[in-house]
Amino acid sequence: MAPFTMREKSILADLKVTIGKELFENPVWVASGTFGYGTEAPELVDVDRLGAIVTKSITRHPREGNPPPRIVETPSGMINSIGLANIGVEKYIKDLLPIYEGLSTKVIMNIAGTDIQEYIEIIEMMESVSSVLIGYEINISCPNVKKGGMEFGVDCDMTAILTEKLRDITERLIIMKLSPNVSDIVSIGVSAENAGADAVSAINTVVGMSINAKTGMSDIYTNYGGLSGPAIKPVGLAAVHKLHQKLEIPIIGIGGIVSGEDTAEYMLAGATAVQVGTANFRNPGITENIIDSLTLYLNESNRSSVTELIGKVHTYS
Amino acid sequence: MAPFTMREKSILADLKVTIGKELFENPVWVASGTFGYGTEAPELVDVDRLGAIVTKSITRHPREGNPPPRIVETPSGMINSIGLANIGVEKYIKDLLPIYEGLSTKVIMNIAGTDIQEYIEIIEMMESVSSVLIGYEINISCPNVKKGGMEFGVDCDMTAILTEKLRDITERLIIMKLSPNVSDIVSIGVSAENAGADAVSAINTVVGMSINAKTGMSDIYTNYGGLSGPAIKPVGLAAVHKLHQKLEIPIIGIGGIVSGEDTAEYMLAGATAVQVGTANFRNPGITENIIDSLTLYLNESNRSSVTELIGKVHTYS
Amino acid sequence: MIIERAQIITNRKLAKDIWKMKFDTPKIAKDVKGAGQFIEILTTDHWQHPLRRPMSIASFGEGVVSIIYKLFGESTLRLSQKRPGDFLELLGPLGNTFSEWNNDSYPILIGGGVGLAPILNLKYACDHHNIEHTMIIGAKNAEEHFIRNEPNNQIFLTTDDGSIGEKGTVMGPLERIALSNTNVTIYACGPTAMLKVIKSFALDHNIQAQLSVESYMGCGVGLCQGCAIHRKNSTINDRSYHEKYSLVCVDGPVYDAREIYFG
Amino acid sequence: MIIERAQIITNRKLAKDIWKMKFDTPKIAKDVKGAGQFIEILTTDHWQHPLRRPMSIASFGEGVVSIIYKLFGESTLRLSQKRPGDFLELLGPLGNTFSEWNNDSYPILIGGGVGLAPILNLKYACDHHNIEHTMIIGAKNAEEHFIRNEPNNQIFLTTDDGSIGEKGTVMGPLERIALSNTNVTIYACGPTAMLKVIKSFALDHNIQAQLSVESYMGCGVGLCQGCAIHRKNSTINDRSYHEKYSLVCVDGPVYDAREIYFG
Ligand SMILES: Cc1cc2nc3c(=O)[nH]c(=O)nc-3n(C[C@H](O)[C@H](O)[C@H](O)COP(=O)(O)OP(=O)(O)OC[C@H]3O[C@@H](n4cnc5c(N)ncnc54)[C@H](O)[C@@H]3O)c2cc1C
Ligand SMILES: Cc1cc2nc3c(=O)[nH]c(=O)nc-3n(C[C@H](O)[C@H](O)[C@H](O)COP(=O)(O)OP(=O)(O)OC[C@H]3O[C@@H](n4cnc5c(N)ncnc54)[C@H](O)[C@@H]3O)c2cc1C
Ligand SMILES: Cc1cc2nc3c(=O)[nH]c(=O)nc-3n(C[C@H](O)[C@H](O)[C@H](O)COP(=O)(O)O)c2cc1C
Ligand SMILES: Cc1cc2nc3c(=O)[nH]c(=O)nc-3n(C[C@H](O)[C@H](O)[C@H](O)COP(=O)(O)O)c2cc1C
Ligand code: FES
Ligand code: FES
Repeated sequence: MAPFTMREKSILADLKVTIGKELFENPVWVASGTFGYGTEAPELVDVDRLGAIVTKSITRHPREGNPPPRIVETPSGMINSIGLANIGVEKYIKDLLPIYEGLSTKVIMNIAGTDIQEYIEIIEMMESVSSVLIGYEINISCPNVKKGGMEFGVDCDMTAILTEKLRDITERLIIMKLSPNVSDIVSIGVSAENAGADAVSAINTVVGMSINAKTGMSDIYTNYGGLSGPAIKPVGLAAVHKLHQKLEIPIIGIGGIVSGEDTAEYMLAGATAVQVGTANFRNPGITENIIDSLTLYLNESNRSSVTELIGKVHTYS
Repeated sequence: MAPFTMREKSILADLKVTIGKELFENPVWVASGTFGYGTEAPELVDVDRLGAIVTKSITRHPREGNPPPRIVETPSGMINSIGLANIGVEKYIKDLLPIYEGLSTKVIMNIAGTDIQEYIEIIEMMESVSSVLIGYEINISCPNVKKGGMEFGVDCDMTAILTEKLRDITERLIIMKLSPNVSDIVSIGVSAENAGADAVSAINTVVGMSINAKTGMSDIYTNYGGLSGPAIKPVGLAAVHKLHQKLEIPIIGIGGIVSGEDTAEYMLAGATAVQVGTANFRNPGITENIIDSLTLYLNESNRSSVTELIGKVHTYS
Repeated sequence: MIIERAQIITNRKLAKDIWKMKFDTPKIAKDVKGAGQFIEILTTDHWQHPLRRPMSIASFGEGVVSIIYKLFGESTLRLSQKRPGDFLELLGPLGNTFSEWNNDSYPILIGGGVGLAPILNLKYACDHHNIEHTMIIGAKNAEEHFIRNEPNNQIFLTTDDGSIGEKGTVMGPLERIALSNTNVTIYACGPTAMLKVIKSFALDHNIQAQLSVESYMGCGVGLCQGCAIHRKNSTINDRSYHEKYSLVCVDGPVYDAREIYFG
Repeated sequence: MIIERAQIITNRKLAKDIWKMKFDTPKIAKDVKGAGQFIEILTTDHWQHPLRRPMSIASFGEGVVSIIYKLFGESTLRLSQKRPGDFLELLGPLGNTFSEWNNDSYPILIGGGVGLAPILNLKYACDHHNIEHTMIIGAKNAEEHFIRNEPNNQIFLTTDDGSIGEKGTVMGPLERIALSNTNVTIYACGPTAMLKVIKSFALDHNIQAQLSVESYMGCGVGLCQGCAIHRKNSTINDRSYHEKYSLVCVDGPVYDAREIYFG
């Protein structure tokens, strides 16, 4: 877990990126739900090297989540249907905020609700206590819960209303997390931007199913779950590139990122930062490798700042 | 390319499936655009063993297709943006129909248009000549052409109108090919069913993008292309299972099928037949292996007919 | 827990589809706390299979750890193709251990299929501490057994077809021995169906039982919440954060029989 | 064309990142029509990389075919890790050939980078038929060359840095030799940038030139329409079915310089 040592720090490319009023040490974050509450694997990863931690989706009340089986591997990916298992906002405030005070990395709280009121309530509770949180990522796109979640994610008007209401009650970053399971992700991103979001993140998981031919069983209790991992990288890249053509606010790229090169590809497509999800399960410290290889990539391609990548893909047409 | 020889034919499971008024020798077909016009690789595959051939999308007039680069490999998949390169309906009638007369396998013509009128015109032209074609697969879901295609695929009303008009002018099978790039694939399937389609096929490719970090270039001329291959198998399975919950007409499963087990999974999810796409590029004769291994699977699981699989996945909930 | 690049010392077939692999992995070996723990193996360097594969530690010693694995699918097949000298990346040791026996209790160790890996590990501990015990190993037939049937040494094999040892399941010897001894503790690992019957038996006769269970794992370290199983009679656990479900990778894989709910 | 499981006879490094592999592949070898054709190699049995990799035939003989390949990405790396005795599934032979020279023409063979594979194949044919010719091979530096610079035998090497042979590109020797001979025909394979310059040169001086081009391939047999390149001055082709684009796998990879449009 030693920091990058191949060259002198001074000549290394600058990894800092800005979103809203926040400056991040680097653009490599961990994705919600794939890094727990950030406290699970201290032996395996130095969280202070991360650009940011996005914590697991928190709901107003604790949720047990879906019955097992909850996950299964698929070609170059996996399906999950955790069902937003989480400790609820009270316990988050009580147990976790104090821990986050001790980190030097930035912490973003991911929030899920079943209706607009619930999102508002959670943020009001969070705003009423002091904390080092720098912002909220609003999960309007989880495919694994029946009530709530998806309904916003597929509807522009609801997205606009929700964003607007949350904007009214916090000055912290608001990042709307978009679903790929829609006919037109861009118009939803535009709605979020117009309603005052500081950024959008894309993508959440793609709806998928897995069946075991040997047993004839569905591999997941809820049948449908969310597909993630390298398999969906092309889907995430397309979403980010499309959003970048229309949006002014920063985009945070997510989907299948496992390397510094993947990060560069997302940034070339238009992302200002990225989140690493499934890859953490293979190696909870993989984000440190990604930061190192991104640095190397920038130096080898003679770029002095990672921001030089943003949206700079060369296209034929 | 020898037919299945592991046991006596007589004790082998029955592979026949019915769609509309057509009986197919087996449920393993080749997908449109991934097997050319069916005449390209006679040394490598015995097309007469296939359940059916779905030919490359044909448009009213010949199309040159999109400029290169048109394809690129992605994790467990590939992206294509061929842009419906094809010889046009006149040449299809003149050059290909005579060849199809000589095949004993069934041939389905895939059709793409830029507006409703064009679809109608093509089918009228086809109906005015005699041919062995048993049906039409209507591509309303190609992500790689600017005009037409996608507009229908994301809209229930347009799907209904198109299906209805085509139903009026042909008694051959009408199979509406659905796009996964929509918020709600089921309601589009329902529209097709209500308007008289004999079957739906799902899925066409998933919108994706690929970037080469080394060169900073987009890998595809049109930037966005269609993701196919094992990576999207979970997406196709989810679509088929969802459609099966609501539709009475048969569903033809497509997406990432490379084996007899994959075929069984799609049929368990609710498919009556399947189409093999990307896997043909790796081995143009792979469908023969798939038929053999499906037969073996049925025998080992003591099923006497492949139809026993349809929709029979066991679920937890 | 740590990620270590471990060199394969030996990799050989023990019985039909059952293999044993021994690793030179000093850091992980030093960390092992006891029988029941497992490691997560990265079986490939490409991403076709993104997830590691969990395998119980079958024995450990000075700088070495071994596993016993069954050929199941692609990843275990790939393991069997590795040669001594090759390297694999391991994450471990993970999970809890069978808890120590009281000096006055009589351990009955039960393994079904490859569930015998952690059970063998526990047997070594018993032998090492000179604790009298019985071991019962079940399998379909003789081909799948690689341990000798030594009833005189309290090692009982069973097979479904009677081709070696006793015909039937592990329940035959278990009932006989458990009911003819006092203060028995059962330690078992194997297929869910087997654990379920053992659980009923233990509860019916008020016998202590510790069961090691399996679950599909995403990360092995508590990050994904994928390995949840139903659990009852437990209090909210600090690591799983839940009452109804328990994360096998951090709270398990060993549970008291009374806590597990097999549905 | 056929799919054949071929055994690797040799696999060795020739120069920096450049390897040669020789296959025992009787059926494909028997089918080869001449220099220019290629095979499609399945480099892995899993589906992380669904597509085969196209490689020019660098030589062929009684029952054998060889390729010369450059380490580029994962698949070519994996090729380099194969050992003699291992098997690979090949599809081939595919594509067209350089067309036969007139007896009175003087062939100049030009290879850039691994583009030298089909060019070497052509050289063997020239040698075999006792046809006088010149071969020019370009590379970045000496490390990438594995052929001897023998100007006396009409084998000219060039390097960007002058570390072996002539400093500069293949254009130096080409211009000199082409312009001092009559009735020259150029046969070239290499990076697009090189082919582009050769094309201009050939057209300017009214010299016949046959260029072997590369394209990203999906299937290698005309099924996917993925390998299209721009083409001009051609008539509708029966296999490509198009005027503006040509499918490299079936119409190519060898084209008359006048037909290719490099954009
Ligand atoms: C704590 C624990 C300890 C285990 N110890 C052993 C052991 O000592 N010896 C042994 O042979 N097996 C053990 N297993 C099971 C072993 O992990 C699976 O057999 C192995 O992952 C199969 O991988 P595969 O790719 O060969 O099979 P696949 O074809 O991928 O899958 C076959 C089956 O293996 C299981 N499996 C696949 N991936 C996982 C995963 N990530 N997590 C859990 N299960 C999975 C599933 O039931 C699946 O249906 C253990 C599992 C757990 C959870
Ligand atoms: C007709 C033809 C003949 C060729 N002959 C040779 C040869 O003799 N020796 C040699 O070293 N190389 C040859 N190539 C190029 C060779 O196919 C690529 O270098 C190889 O596919 C790289 O694979 P990779 O997985 O190692 O690299 P990757 O990391 O997958 O890709 C690196 C680059 O290789 C190319 N590539 C990848 N996949 C394909 C594909 N399916 N089709 C075409 N290009 C691809 C692309 O340009 C890509 O950007 C030939 C290509 C063609 C079309
Ligand atoms: C096991 C698992 C749990 C997840 N939980 C959440 C969650 O609670 N909230 C959320 O917004 N996204 C959640 N996600 C989605 C990820 O944050 C991310 O958007 C997705 O996995 C795509 O990235 P990847 O391909 O790198 O994994 C989860 C993903 C996985 C795999
Ligand atoms: C190169 C290529 C060309 C395709 N062309 C067509 C087409 O012309 N018409 C069509 O309806 N679908 C077309 N498709 C989509 C396939 O028919 C199929 O729906 C898709 O590839 C998913 O199946 P797969 O994962 O097995 O490839 C094409 C797919 C590929 C890869
Ligand atoms: S395996 Fe990920 S939490 Fe247990
Ligand atoms: S590579 Fe598929 S048509 Fe040429």
